[in-house]
Amino acid sequence: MRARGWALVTALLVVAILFPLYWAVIASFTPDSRLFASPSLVPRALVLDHYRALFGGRDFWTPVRNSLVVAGATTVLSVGLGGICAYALARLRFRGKAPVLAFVLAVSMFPQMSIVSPLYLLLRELRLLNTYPGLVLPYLTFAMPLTIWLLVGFFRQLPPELEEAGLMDGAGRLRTLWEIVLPLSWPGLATSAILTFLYSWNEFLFALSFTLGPERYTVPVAITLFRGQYQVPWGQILAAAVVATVPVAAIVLVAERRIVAGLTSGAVKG
Amino acid sequence: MRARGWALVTALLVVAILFPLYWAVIASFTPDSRLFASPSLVPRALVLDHYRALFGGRDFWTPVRNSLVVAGATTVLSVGLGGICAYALARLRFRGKAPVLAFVLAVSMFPQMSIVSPLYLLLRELRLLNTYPGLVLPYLTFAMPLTIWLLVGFFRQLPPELEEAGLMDGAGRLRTLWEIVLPLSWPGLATSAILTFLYSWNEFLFALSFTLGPERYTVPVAITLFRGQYQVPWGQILAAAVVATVPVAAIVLVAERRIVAGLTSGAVKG
Amino acid sequence: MAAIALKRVSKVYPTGQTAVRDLTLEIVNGELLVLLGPSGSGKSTVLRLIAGLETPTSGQVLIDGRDVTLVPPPRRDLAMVFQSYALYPHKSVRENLAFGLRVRGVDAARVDARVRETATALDIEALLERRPAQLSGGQRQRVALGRAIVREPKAFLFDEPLSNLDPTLRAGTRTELALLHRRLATTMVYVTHDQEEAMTLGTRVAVMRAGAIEQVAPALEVFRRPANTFVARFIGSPAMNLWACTCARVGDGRHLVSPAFSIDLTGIDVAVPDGAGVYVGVRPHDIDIVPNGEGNGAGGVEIVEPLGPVTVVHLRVGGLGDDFVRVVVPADSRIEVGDRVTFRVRPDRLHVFDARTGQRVIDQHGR
Amino acid sequence: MAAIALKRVSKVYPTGQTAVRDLTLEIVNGELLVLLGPSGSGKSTVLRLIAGLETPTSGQVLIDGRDVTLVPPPRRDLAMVFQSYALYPHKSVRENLAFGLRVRGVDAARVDARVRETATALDIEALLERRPAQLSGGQRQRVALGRAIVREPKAFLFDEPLSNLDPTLRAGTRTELALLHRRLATTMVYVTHDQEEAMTLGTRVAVMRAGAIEQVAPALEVFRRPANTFVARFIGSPAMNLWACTCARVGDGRHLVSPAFSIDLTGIDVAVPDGAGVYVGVRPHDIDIVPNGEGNGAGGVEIVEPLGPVTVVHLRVGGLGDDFVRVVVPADSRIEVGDRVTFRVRPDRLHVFDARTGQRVIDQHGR
Repeated sequence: MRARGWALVTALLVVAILFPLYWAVIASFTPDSRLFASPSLVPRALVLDHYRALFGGRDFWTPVRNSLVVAGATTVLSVGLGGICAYALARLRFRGKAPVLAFVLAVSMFPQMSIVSPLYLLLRELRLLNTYPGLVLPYLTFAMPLTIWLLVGFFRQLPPELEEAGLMDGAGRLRTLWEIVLPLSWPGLATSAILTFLYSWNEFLFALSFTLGPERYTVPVAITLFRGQYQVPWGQILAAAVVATVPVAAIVLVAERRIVAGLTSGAVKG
Repeated sequence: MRARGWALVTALLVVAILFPLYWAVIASFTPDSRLFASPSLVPRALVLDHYRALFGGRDFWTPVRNSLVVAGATTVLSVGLGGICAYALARLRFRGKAPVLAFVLAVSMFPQMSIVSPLYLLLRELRLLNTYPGLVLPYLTFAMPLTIWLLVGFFRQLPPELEEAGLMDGAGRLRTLWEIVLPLSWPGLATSAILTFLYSWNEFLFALSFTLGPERYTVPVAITLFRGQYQVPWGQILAAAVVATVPVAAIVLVAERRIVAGLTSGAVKG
Repeated sequence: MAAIALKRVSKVYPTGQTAVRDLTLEIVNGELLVLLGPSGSGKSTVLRLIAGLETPTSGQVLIDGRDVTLVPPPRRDLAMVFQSYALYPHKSVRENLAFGLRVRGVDAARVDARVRETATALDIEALLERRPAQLSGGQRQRVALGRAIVREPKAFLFDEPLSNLDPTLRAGTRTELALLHRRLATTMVYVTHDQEEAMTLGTRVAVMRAGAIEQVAPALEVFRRPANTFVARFIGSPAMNLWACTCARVGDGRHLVSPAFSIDLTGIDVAVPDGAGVYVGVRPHDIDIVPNGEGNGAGGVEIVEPLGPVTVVHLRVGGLGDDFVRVVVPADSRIEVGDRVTFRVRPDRLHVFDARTGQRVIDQHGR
Repeated sequence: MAAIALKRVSKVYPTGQTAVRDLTLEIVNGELLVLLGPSGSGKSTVLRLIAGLETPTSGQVLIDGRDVTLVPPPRRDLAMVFQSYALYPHKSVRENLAFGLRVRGVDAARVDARVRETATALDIEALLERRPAQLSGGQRQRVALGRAIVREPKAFLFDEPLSNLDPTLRAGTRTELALLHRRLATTMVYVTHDQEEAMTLGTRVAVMRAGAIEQVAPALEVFRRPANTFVARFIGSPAMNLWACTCARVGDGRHLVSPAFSIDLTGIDVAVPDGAGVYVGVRPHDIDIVPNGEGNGAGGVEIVEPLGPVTVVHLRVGGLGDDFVRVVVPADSRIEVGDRVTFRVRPDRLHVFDARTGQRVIDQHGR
């Protein structure tokens, strides 16, 4: 009884959380004419109008490509550099390690809003406005500290004996890192990568501030600018949102199982 | 040598990450006239002009109060409800737990951008536009899944024997939760609370979309709207950013030590 | 003080794993019953069923004749000492001890008196203001014990309480537990996988395997008359020798014959039909090294393990395959690896088990 | 094959904690040296210093006479079996075994042959395609052993390899390790806190305390002639009785006198001046229960611990405070809790230690 009650509550919560998304997907397939009619849970007719408009009428491929480039580069750099840094922090013994970690995490928590302006000035100075690096660098500033913090925790959970076993087996530091540490760190690396990717994929404020024209707009900026002076094309906005959401959500759902399994089950115990 | 090399790299990285913030703080005390003169690391004269303008000329207290209310309510509700839910999920044994958790995390990862529109419609329907609940509810949708996911992982690390010891000592479920589980969960709860607070404190998109007038604007929205038609008051924007940043950053830095200590050192082992 | 009974209790986990199967056990008021078994034998589950931390899939748990199967742990008034100690890390030692009393609404002065009394008895007064993290392993063990004692519960449940201690500390603590049981005369249920601990502490020992009890008896009885080959192998160190034999008529007398040797059963009352397959067990202490010609068999010395007062010799005997014949000899016998020796089994110390069922078949052997 | 030597090695951690202090130790080619000590005695640190996983703060580590103090672990060609086994969880058993060979660039066919050979020797052929998570504790232990053996290293380092096994498995695995050492005749360094393991396995035993070696000697020597009170107490089970006494002239003879009893030293060569304070040690096996009037002392039976073949009796003796006199008696003696018995110390089995330094002072006692 008790367990069932809790399961029910959990199920309800999940449904509640998922409901807006469900609505968005359905609405994106609904003709504009019926969009603001009585809402119904099960749609009566699905049309592809909005999607056609999105890729036919507007050039929605460009923002998608921009987003992919920026988010991809940010992810690779953040996990790559941050991973090395985190491994060093996790394995090195030095005084003041705890404050350094605290500091690093605090940095990733600073309100993004508050450094839009100085970053704008800095990027203008460096002639990086409206370029890919002009977005990737600011994103790294925010994503890398979180990555480092997450991975330090993860690397610490890896039993050092596994690396020591590698060393005793005759493998050098690099080989041990490559053959022992990396395969075992995959859940941690994947989690960091996904979080970073999603952060950069969805980031809005920097993207709006540091891009100057449609040739560099990312998806969230592009969607925002759909709104005309007098008319808001809701159907197209929703369709664009779905296009921006579904692939990422799919990746997460597929990767999730292994991530959750890896991060929570202490699977590392030999 | 090696350790020193790494420490140096870490130090450089931290400095690099912190630099934009440092610049923002300095600039907020610099008169407009010199703001775009040659930048210097050590400021020549500090003035409070921008801060005076902020609280004298504009009513910056209102957005600060709005942000506090919204972020505070979101945090309390998210950690409270999410905590109970996470505790149930961590302790209950039922089939399909892993997928439920995966789903929950995936939800918190959905691009916010993509449900602005349907949420707008929903909130209009519910007459919640331009109200506090109209911001708190959407924030909960995003914050709670992450909170649940974080706390499930945390509660799982708590050795169940501690609760069993409480039960054997004669304490009921509730008393055990209150006297044993909660005090031990403080690092996890604090981390979730801080992350949630920061998310809602800095959130921009929903705040911009679901508030209609200055009486409900939150800090990020208010800062954005400082920009006039022809002139951008950089100094005031930076001052506002500092006001929005410093208190939160201070809390994080103070709380950090205990959080990092709690989350990473396995301090729970009795 | 409490009598505890389990009646046909089974515990099947949702995964389908059966931890305890149809187990019936009566624990007498005031006794110290040891649940002994290898890991995975279900002994801890039995303890947790008694504690109420697990609910049986079927069957009943009774305390003092009252059915408590569905009574939650806080209302069973039992105390448990966990293997990990499970001290509350955020509470001082004093608060750890006091918690169980406070929860029961005992007034502050009385709580204080009881805590002080218990701390004195366990010699942990000096630690009262410390946190568990500041204690050594032995001190934590004492605090865990104190937390159980302070409440004067109906019965104590111990889940391998010594397994996290150094061997040196372990012997001393074992002695203290024995004294504690004598002083309190409270029912205790004690889980361990260490047969020596079980033998020395237990009023009775219940040997478990795969969720069932193989034998319950006083410690020495389990050692002297193991009910089956599992118990025979599990109890006693070094482990009992067990050989597959047949009972055969050789000339006038009856013999237990194996590929490796033959034991004359003349004058020994063995209720085994001729030709029956049996397992014959002999403890290493009950085999002597004898001069050539006087023994039942012979073998080459492969390993010599000095234990101090005695030495264990492992003999490789033809026909036994990889199984050694283990013999305990006095420490001053000059037996070396590579020697060939003759051994003699004391015929009055045989344990005979049915080859098919593994159950004990003869009952001589008096010691 | 390798001789290993530590020369005045110290290890101080950055926290200021001294794990090993000025330790010198020579490990002979082909021997199995056991490092024995309580937790925190630095025995594992010594092993890690040999392995190269720790670098000494001062002193030298030599392998076959070559200074390897600063040589990293991969180039020392030693194999280590970790307490946690530390199997690579993402590799199959086969890959776990093969890794050390692959890393060294051994060609695939040879790797395969060696892996097969090792797996056969350890009886783990059937497990080759499994992952460590799918193995039982005993199987993991074998794989860890296999990973060490397969490479044919110069020497083996064992860090409490049996401590995670059930007692039943432990005895069998101990025997296998002894055979393995005989078969390979390779140098082995073995860390344990279990004195029985140390005694039965070790060619020599080094007893450690607080980062220093208290005694290095063959196992039986450590048992029979412990160098000081620490070793005396640590080796042997049940632990040796140790009493503070004075050496006094009583009538004609010399006596060791304590508040509880007096031992006549007539005919025994004790090089202790009259009036000197000493600790007298007697193993529980070297005390007999005798009829009234024939003993050195008497006491009340407090605890009776049956071990099976023998029984340990704890006597409360006036003047000894909380210390019991432990006596080993045959299992068939009918001694019960509450009895009052007289005991007699075998005077030729005394261990005498200086009361101030704790060092052994007399050297009779032949057995």
